[in-house]
Amino acid sequence: MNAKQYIAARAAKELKNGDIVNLGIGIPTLVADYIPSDVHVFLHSENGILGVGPSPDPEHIDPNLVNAGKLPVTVLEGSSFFDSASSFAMIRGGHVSVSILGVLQIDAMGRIANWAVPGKNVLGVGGAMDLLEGSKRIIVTTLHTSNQGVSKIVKELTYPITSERKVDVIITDLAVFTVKEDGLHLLELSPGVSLEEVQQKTDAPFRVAESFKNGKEVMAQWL
Amino acid sequence: MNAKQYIAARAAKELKNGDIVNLGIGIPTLVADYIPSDVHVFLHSENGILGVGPSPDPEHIDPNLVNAGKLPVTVLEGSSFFDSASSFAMIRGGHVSVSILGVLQIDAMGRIANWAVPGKNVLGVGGAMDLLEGSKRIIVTTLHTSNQGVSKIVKELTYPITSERKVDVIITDLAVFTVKEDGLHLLELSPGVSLEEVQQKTDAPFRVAESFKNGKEVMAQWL
Amino acid sequence: MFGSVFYISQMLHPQKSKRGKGKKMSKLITCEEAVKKVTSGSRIMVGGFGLVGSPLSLIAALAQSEVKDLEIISNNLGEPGRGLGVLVRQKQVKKAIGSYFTSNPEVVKAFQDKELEVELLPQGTMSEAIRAGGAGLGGFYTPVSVGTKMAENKEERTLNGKKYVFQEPLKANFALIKAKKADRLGNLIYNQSARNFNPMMATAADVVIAEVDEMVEVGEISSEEIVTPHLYVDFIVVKGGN
Amino acid sequence: MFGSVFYISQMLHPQKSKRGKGKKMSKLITCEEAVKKVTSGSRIMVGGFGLVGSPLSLIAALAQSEVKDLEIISNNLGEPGRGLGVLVRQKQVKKAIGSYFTSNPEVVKAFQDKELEVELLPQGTMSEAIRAGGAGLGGFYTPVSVGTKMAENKEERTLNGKKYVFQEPLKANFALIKAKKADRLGNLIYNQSARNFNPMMATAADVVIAEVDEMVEVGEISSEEIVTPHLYVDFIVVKGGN
Repeated sequence: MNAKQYIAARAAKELKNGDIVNLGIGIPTLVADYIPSDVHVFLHSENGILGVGPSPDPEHIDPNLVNAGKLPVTVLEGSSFFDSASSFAMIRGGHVSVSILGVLQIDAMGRIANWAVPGKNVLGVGGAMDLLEGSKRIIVTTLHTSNQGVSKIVKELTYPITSERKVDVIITDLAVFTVKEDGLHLLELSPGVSLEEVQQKTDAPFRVAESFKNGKEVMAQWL
Repeated sequence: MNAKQYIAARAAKELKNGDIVNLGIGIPTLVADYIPSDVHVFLHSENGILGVGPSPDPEHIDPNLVNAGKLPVTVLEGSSFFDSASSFAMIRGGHVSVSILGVLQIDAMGRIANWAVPGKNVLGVGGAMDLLEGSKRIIVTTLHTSNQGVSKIVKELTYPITSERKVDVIITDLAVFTVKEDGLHLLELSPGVSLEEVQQKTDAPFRVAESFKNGKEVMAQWL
Repeated sequence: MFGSVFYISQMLHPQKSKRGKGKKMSKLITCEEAVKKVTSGSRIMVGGFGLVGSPLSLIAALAQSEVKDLEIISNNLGEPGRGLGVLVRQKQVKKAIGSYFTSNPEVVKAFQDKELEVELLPQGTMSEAIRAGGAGLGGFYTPVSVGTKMAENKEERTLNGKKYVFQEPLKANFALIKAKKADRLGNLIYNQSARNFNPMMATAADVVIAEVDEMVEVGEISSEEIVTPHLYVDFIVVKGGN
Repeated sequence: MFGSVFYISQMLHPQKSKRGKGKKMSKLITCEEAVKKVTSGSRIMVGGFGLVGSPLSLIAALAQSEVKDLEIISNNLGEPGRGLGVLVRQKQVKKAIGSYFTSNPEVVKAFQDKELEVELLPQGTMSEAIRAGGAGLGGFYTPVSVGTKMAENKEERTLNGKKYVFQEPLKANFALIKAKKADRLGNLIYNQSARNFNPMMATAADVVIAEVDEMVEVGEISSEEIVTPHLYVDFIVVKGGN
């Protein structure tokens, strides 16, 4: 299991029976593979599907059936199709239980940047702002640092903000944080990761939650 | 043919092939019976039907199929059902070609009152304002005077106004008016009606249209 | 493997969860159970255009209950002694928001006797306000009612040369709606002109209870014909069911 | 008698009118005829999420035509040399309004070269603005994009303690949409996720041209399953049809 797969598996543990779940592109897409077999969720795709199923075999691809990443999908029994206005009415109206999103940066208050890069022309926003604004719960999945080792959890965003709304949970390869009124609270270390390593690789200040679990305790949960 | 039937028949002559038509309660409902056999229109009902058909025989009444007057109807081939928000989106968005409405009063500028009576509690408005605001064309059908002989076409409304929007055509048992920037223009007299009678029974000032037709000329058109 | 993104046979025969998270997902309850969820003082949307598309079994159960001081959002208030008219007669309704109450003379009388508050909206403004409530909007501008009594206490604004009035969204604690069929997940289809306000109301309340003529298996309503996706429906009662 | 409120056999075999008003009501035309209606400088809504649900035959016909200076409202601008990407490559597009253009590098280049103006909207705001355009609204308040670059030139307003931004409706001269089936009246149904922006665009343009995979007789699409009622559709072309 690589770092991204670990993040996806950990995020999957956040899902509850009956949740309506929207998965972003990247690590979030992997989450579908790790949902526990006794937890039944419904995948929403903002281009107008409730009840997305697994990817089709190459010979069963239907060009009229894609997810929000424009990749071919299938649908499960009980699924429904609707237009984009209805789909975003669902999202904005708070009818999606959980969105799992990728990010470029997270600030000390739990606000994120995930749609544009400074200095580049802004020619795409898609549904990022809608999902972040409207979903009941937001889980962010990301590698803790960039390829260059730069922390993605920063004091202040240097990338354009996606929404003033704070996310609820941040899951990285190194740690899990919850976001409260006063900022980030470290909830868990990943197995084999020390508090010092997380402190060193996290630019933003954070508190250690009362219910904090170290890597060993987290490992025990996986077994 | 009584006065109301005459008005309905005259209003029906205003309809064109392909028109999407909403018929109000009262005289407007009668219009359906007089649409020329070579003019094909589609009846819209604001409770969510496009393609209303004739009233059913008593033994074929379906309790789930009523028009905006809550009377049992049928639907024709090619009809569709939609929710109230979609139905009023159609109306407000200008997708209904013609609404034929009853009125309580019409003023000298062609504005109407048709939803409330002064001094009474206002406990109902329904779709009157939506239809008047949104329909591309508004035809008003009414008896020229009340049972007490009081003109329904008045200098100024004493009943609460339904919309600032002026109607397009006024059809009474005595005459037909069109509404222009500068007010009412008398277009036709009904067979057997004199200009003097209309002048006497119309409180609001009006002009005589250039294309004015007297009762004899109108009679010829019916034959 | 694709995790267990909803797989139908599992849901219909829920297994005991290894981690205690599993719960039976059936939304089917009785009218009695449904009505027990409603507390006095609640704001309730009730579907229907007159009695057509109105959840009559749920309303009958409400009439059997002790709940009162209700704020009802519905196009009409039934007829004397029928549909919502029963709740009016039993003085269970404190306030009504809708478009046309004149058809029930008992509503007119209750209003005159100051037993019932009334807030009137043009029918299109009302249906759009409910949609806006369900769609998470802060309000909208409609040209309907500009310059009339209905706009007296509303903000007027000129946009691109045309006058509009501002309308706030409508939301509620409960929505009692009527559909033709539900599948076991809660996907709904309606019956002809009985659709009316029901699909919007399904989106705009904290708890949505759908009364249906018939409950069918998942898959019997096709993905393309579903009007209300199941995520909007919390509970289902079968018409006349106890 | 019920007058001749639309009676299907009459429409399919239109009679000569006694009063000269009768006209053949068929909406079926060729792609070539459809595109001839579009003039340079027009504002055109084009359905589709990427290429899915995009009216590719109509776009191909546009690419064969001389029209230019188009203002396109569409979620994306196709891919390089595919769908709307062809119109971009041929410099027929002056301005694009949509939510995600990054997937076509030629759009990025045209923007950098100042050959193409771009107006970006969050996807939900865009789809809602199109719906508002078709529904005759003056605009609406959405919480989406508050405090971001996307809201920089927009009115912000606090309503019931929450911040919103104002969004104007979107309308167009033409809508080119894609559906699965049309009946001869113009009633439409769509194909799975190819529905996307098409139903809203059908409501928000002066002239609506629907490209369909198949044309069927009236009655073959049931009244309950129709997604776009025929009053929204002016012309129909059959995919690949000339």
